[in-house]
Amino acid sequence: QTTIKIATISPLSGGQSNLGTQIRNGVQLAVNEYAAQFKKAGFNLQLVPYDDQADPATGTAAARKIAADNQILAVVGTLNSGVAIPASAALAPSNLVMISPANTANQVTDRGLANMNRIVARDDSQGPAGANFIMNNLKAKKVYVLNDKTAYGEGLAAEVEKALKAKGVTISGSEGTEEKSDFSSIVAKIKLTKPDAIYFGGIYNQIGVFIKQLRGAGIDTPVVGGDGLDSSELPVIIGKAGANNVYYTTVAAPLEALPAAKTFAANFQKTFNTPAQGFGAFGYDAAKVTLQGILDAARANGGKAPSRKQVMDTIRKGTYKGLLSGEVSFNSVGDRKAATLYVIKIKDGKAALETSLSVKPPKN
Amino acid sequence: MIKTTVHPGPVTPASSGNSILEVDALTKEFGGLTAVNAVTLHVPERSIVSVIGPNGAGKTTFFNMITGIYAPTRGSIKLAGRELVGLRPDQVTEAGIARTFQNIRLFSSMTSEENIMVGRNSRLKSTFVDAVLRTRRFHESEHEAREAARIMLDFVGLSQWRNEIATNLPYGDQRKLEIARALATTPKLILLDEPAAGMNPRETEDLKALIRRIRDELGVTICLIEHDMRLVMTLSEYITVLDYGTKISEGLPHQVRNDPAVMEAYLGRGAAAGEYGKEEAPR
Amino acid sequence: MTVATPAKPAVRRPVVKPDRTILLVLFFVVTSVLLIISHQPGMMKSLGPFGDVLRNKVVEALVVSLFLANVLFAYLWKAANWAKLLVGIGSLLFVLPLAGQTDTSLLDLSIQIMIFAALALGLNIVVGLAGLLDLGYVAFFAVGAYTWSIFASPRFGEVLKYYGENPGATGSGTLAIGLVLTGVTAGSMLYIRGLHGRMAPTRLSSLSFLLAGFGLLSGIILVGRSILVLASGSAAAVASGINPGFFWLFLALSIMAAAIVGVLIGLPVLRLKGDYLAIITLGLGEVIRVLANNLGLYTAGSQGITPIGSAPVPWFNSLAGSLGFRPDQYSLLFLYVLVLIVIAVILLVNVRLDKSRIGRAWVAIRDDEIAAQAMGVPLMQTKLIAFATGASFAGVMGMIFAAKQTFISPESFNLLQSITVLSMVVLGGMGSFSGVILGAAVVTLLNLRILPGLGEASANVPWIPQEVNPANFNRFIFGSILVAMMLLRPEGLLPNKRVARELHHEDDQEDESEDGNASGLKQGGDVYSAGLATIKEDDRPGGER
Amino acid sequence: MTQSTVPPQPTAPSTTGSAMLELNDIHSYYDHIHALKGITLKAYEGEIVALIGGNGAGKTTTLRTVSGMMKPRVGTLTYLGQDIAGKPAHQTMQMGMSHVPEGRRIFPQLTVRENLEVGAYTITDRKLIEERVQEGFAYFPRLKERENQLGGTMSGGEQQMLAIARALMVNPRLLLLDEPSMGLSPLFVEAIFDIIVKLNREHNTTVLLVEQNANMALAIAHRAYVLQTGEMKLSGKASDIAKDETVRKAYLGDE
Amino acid sequence: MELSVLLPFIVNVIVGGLVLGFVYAIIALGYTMVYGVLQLINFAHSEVFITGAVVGFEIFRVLQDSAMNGYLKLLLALLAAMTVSGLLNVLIERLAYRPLRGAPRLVPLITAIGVSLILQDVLRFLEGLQGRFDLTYTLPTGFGNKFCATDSTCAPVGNFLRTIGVDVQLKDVILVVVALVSLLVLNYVVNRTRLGKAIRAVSQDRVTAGLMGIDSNRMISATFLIGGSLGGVSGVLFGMKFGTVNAYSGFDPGIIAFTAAVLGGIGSIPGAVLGGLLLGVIQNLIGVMNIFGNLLGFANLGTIDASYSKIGPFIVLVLILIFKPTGLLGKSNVEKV
Ligand SMILES: Nc1ncnc2c1ncn2[C@@H]1O[C@H](COP(=O)(O)OP(=O)(O)OP(=O)(O)O)[C@@H](O)[C@H]1O
Ligand SMILES: Nc1ncnc2c1ncn2[C@@H]1O[C@H](COP(=O)(O)OP(=O)(O)OP(=O)(O)O)[C@@H](O)[C@H]1O
Ligand SMILES: CC(C)C[C@H](N)C(=O)O
Ligand SMILES: [Mg+2]
Ligand SMILES: [Mg+2]
Repeated sequence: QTTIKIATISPLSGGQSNLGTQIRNGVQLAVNEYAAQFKKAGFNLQLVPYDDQADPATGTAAARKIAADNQILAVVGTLNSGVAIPASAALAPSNLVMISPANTANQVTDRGLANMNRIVARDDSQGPAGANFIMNNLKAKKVYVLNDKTAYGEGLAAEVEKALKAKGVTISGSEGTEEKSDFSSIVAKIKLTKPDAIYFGGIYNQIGVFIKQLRGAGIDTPVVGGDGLDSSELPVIIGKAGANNVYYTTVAAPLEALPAAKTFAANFQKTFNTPAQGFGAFGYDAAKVTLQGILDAARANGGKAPSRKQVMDTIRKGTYKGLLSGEVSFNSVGDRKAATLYVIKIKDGKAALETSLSVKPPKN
Repeated sequence: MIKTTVHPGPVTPASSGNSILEVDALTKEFGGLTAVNAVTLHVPERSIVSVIGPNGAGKTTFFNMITGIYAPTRGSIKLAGRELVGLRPDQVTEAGIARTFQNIRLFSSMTSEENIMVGRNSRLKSTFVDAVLRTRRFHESEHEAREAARIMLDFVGLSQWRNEIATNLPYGDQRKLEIARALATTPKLILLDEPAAGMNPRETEDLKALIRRIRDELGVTICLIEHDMRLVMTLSEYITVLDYGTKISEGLPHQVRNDPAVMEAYLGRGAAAGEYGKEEAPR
Repeated sequence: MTVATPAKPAVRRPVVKPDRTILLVLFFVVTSVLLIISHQPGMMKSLGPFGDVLRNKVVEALVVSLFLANVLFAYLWKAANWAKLLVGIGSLLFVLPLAGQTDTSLLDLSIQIMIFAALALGLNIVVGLAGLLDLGYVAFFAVGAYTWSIFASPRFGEVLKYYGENPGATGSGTLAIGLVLTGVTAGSMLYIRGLHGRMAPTRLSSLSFLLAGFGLLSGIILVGRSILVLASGSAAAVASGINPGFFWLFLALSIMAAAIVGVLIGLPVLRLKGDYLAIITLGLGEVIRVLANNLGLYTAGSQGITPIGSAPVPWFNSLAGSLGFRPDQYSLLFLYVLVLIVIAVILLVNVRLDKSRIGRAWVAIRDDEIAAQAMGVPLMQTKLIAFATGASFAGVMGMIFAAKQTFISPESFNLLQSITVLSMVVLGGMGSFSGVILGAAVVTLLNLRILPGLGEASANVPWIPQEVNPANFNRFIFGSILVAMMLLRPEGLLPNKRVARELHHEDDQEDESEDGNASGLKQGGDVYSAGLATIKEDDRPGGER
Repeated sequence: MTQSTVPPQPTAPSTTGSAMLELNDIHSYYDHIHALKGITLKAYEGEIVALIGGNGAGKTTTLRTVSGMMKPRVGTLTYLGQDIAGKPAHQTMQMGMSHVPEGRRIFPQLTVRENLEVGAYTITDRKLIEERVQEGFAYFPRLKERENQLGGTMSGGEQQMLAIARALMVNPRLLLLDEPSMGLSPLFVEAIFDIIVKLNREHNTTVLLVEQNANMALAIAHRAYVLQTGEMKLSGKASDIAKDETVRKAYLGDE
Repeated sequence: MELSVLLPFIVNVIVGGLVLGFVYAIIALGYTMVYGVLQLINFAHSEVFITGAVVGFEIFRVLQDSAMNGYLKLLLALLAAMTVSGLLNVLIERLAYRPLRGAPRLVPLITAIGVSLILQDVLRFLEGLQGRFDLTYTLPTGFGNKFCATDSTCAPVGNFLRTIGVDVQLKDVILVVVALVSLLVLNYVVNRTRLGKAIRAVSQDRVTAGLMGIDSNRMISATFLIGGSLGGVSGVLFGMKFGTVNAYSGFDPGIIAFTAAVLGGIGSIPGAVLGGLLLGVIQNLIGVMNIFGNLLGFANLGTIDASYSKIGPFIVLVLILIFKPTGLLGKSNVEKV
């Protein structure tokens, strides 16, 4: 029996370990599911998780280590675009494919690396989608745009701002903040400028606190965000009373809405004793794409373990069905050909699907 | 050896008329307290002068101003005609004044030798680049510093402590080491703050000889603070007495010793005999 | 009864080290073989169960660590010089690159270790020798990294484009004005400085010095701006960065840039003592990171700069090629060799400075600033030299780091990095060069090999639940190791003799840990100066008014 | 030539029976420095015992060992019948000792008054503390003048006064004085010796006195020990020691 | 924008900064206390105070449905948090710092960082065990997001606040009151009591303190107990104000708080408070700088936005320390030369 490994790179310790662990766990679940199938094909399937601590340098070092382990045929990761960019570059020379369950920044695939793919939408579709929602559904004329000063949050917010400006919407404020606890000065500014809507590019654990304080200050302005808000913790942080009028764009439908996701969520809960969240599902999907791709490549290779390049090429060419987030196939640079963006609305602490729209990457 | 390597010039006994240090109307105020009040002092070249006075009279503060550690409130300090007020302590040292401290301040992680080498630092010619490139100048400098340390250790009689950590030395020897370190800067004038504190009469005698040699052999002018009257009276050529920051008397030892104001404020009655036992009952 | 003579210190008998030449060579051979085998999948397969053991990630991490220990032992053990040389050069120049041929991550790891070693050596000057606690050291690393990255990436083209589109009122006239301003102010600053050397500074002269400084700054800004505007025409030509041949020039420039930033940061803050300095450097480190995050035009902000070029060295590449390296490994191999040379130079500079007038001055101000000053050591200048020297090491390594990563973003330069470097210094042994290098190696190995290795090895062990998988507890494990090492060897792994001398933990001197108060007997514990200014502000040394 | 400030006590304290403080073959080390090489010493209740010796003889080390600042490596150390070897200073101090350390060791950031109050840490009676503070002020009027000045800004001699006054706050049974006259002007040197004698007479305080000013120390002491490079060279009645030729030569500066 | 809008805005920004400042101040005191006696920047303090927040949270959660008076719940939470954080701090000192007495000062500093990392993961693990990551405060019934200006619970203050146009929440008022009380108590203990004097003596010279009969180890433990308890209080207040804490959320405010302590003059209690307040206000003012920049037409100011508020405190620190090298209220070391 030949051992085949896949690796994950995600933050397992540090402030974003919650999401990073979700990814790892989602992948683990898929690996568990596929183990039997691999066994039948004569392979012993294993997962090796790596911790990148959300730090580019650590992530790159992990990537180089992974590249050195010839049994690893594919990588699922990362959480942060800022890590994905250098990490995928480090993997590229050894033709090691990387499938991202979370990275939305344009640059991730814009560099045209043969090994970098993602199953999530890009920020240049997520951004305009958010912007359109703000204009069309929320009918906002004046928007306050915030970001978290990370590669992801700032990039996304910039896309939103660009789209809004193009449509003549007033930007009453645009700024970034790394603050995690105290948003009083921003809240005061919002109170002063009275926007019709607020867009915040960032991650739920920061934005949640912000919304909590915003609502606490008696401001009910709608808050819109991107996939970073896709976490069941968000309404908990905001608190029942304030968890209203919050929207976000994301690429996975709410888990409750999908029958497939139901079993996934139950399995997840059973295996890891924590509820599954968006990125758990993304990780799971990405892993399924990966594993399916490896199996396909192995089949094409006459049942023998495929080379990394074969896996890389197979995955880029393949089409994968039956995933939680629908069908996956990649364009020439590794963007998901047709992704669905969902707009979720949080009302009374409950997330519910508001609208959905199909988006395409700029290249095909 | 000493004269040629470390200290330039031949040495003649003291008593030349020119003042090397001229302090004029020097004043230091701490908040409401005037620690030193318009003190004027001229120190002749190659002389040994003393500043004495009761505890808290302002002697150490006076030294601290001369060496640039405290900025004077008013007044002027001239070394060989050059104004020192406003210079940093290291510039004062470079100008030619070295000192020891009332509370010994040796470099605690260095050996005796290294302590002295630091004293020599400001006279060395080698630069950062020399050190990195190990130029000839660097080697010369290092040699000079080491040689200075050796000579100074010999001079004060501490050769056997060369490689011992300075702060492990006995108290009295630490004082001597401080003197050696100060001498390594090739000063024109050295200020000694209570050099005999912590020494027994026998050791004080040795110290006295050492101080004389510093002046005679090295040609360094000496200004010292001391409470040991035996030392002061036999060693000094000139004495200034401070009390409450003000100069209350000055002159030759026997003049000062017999000045009633000094006796009253400082010496006590029995001091006139040069000894400090006393007959009168405790107050 | 005789006249008392001072007690002679008891002579410590020198420990006679056994000659370990044979052991060293043996160790070298064994670890080299292990290293090469464990990175040769083909060979491992043929080894059967032994191969499986080697494949275990923890074992692998240990093999790498043991192999690197070669260098350490070659340094520490008493052995014939040929053996030391053989082991040192052999492992760094032959075995490691050889193993790196099949496992590029080894090269990456070694480069990372040496980068951190250089950082630790630089910080060691500042903290270990001069006793200035700097918690924002990574700022200089960032400066070096950005100095190269901005020019060697598409950023430079973007900047030129921006200035081409927004020239403002800038033109060749501005350049002329700027040049004149720069010249005049620089001249007058030099003049005033010379004056201050001869006479005490007055309020007026200090003020005009400051004024000239501002003039100089604006002059430089004007010149810079007009050059950018005038050069904006060639934006397209540098769309993917300047000619990589400038790499060598920038090696010097990054050193200078970091040193200048070091001086600029140092000037206002070096008058502060101890922890005032610590927190303020921490803050300024953050300031630099936040600036990098906000000055999007130059640094691309949080998006980061990529791709960053590296030096073109055709001859090296063909050499590497003929040695069997793959083209994608050339650049890393080149950087490996470069970093090896740079660290050798840095180490040399360190050792030479330490045993010089400047090194003594650093230790003197660490021990007692007032006494040092009274012995003629100029405080500010000495501290600034320490700061600038330390900074320049970080600067050059920052540049190499950027070239290696091909991507940098402000996230890589956060506070945690500064703290990590500091922990390397302390862990290895403050003030000891071999110590801090070892500290850097240990911490880097821990973070990049051993902890991930633990995570990997345990990931597929069924009885270890995911929640307590070591991969999730990197901080816990790292923290525990830090604490344990500090408790077991407070003087560091390879202590500096001076520090060790101060750390006399003898039972006779009442051990504080038990019951007493006495460790302050000799107040030598302080390795950086106390947190409080020594003199009342109104009594500041005359010259600093 | 050695004129004592005060005539010797009419009745010297008894030196038979059990001593208040007893050091037996004490060895103390600083790291590798063997500072005390078997010191044996006794002090009886009500005695003034002088300890003299050259630089680095081990006088300070002896006092530190007694007060518990250091642990002896070898030897026995009893105080009031209790073995106190290795007891930390804060415990021995609570047994009625008081130590004026070498180098004064004033708390620089506490005011003069606070320094005195901390000296009375083992006393809880506020009134008594105040009484003692006033007593200290009476000994050293300069301290009263500077009641609210920070200890660290006092002049060397002023700090020495403060250190002595601080040690007297608890009215100790055993007073360890390490060069109390160091840095004091002649007038105050006299005053200090007066105080020592007064304490000894009026409160029956036992005093272990280390002094470089050996003439005066021997004049007020009952007995004396001479230390040399960590060893006890001589002991006996203070007046006899003061007459000893070698002692005079070695420590008293006679030629 | 007219003045009638701008004035309350600016007042509110400042008041918000002051409230924030009180949080910083009380965290800062935990650092200052320990710094004072050991000259150690206790990096683990940030986790100690987060532990306090977690304990407070658990108390609130347990009492969620009880009919107990809200203030009583708060009091219980404070007491529990003080106890746990205080003891944790003492334990840390005992195990990690005490064996290092007399080592170079950076050694315990690194140890403190190690302890900080350990505690972060432990806290995260404990949170993870409950299947959650971010702890969210449920405020005791009675004072959720009530505004003083509109709510009757704080009528007397409310009237006053309304007239000056300030819009604080009841919990802010509670926060300030609790913080002030702790500060006053601490100030009394340190400056007026025998314990306080002994602690200060130990902080200046442990050996000599021993000669005064002071057991320095006990005093150091006492200091860690006090510092830890303050950490507990600040944790509860922090959680109450911001609503969310997780294992890592102590780090950033911890650094700012220590900066506040330095700014005020390390070791000085009123200094820490002053520093905290100043930094709170400055942080908030820098956060709204762009509003003024835009209003007044200074394009450059307009780019100074919330992303700079993190470094505002440091820049202020540099500026102030240049002119006052020992902090605003710091005593200079008065070592006599
Ligand atoms: N920084 C300061 N702040 C306030 N007062 C001070 C300061 N420095 C010194 N003093 C006071 O100034 C006076 C002079 O002190 P100085 O140290 O000069 O005395 P001195 O003559 O050297 O005394 P001694 O012989 O005791 O050493 C003293 O009363 C002292 O308390
Ligand atoms: N803190 C210390 N560390 C190391 N060695 C010390 C220390 N203090 C004293 N010594 C050494 O111990 C020996 C005894 O010193 P001690 O201070 O007891 O002598 P002393 O009789 O008090 O001398 P002095 O008259 O100079 O005060 C000396 O050799 C000295 O070098
Ligand atoms: C956690 C996420 C929101 C990640 C984000 N999409 C990124 O690319 O970095
Ligand atoms: Mg004095
Ligand atoms: Mg002594």
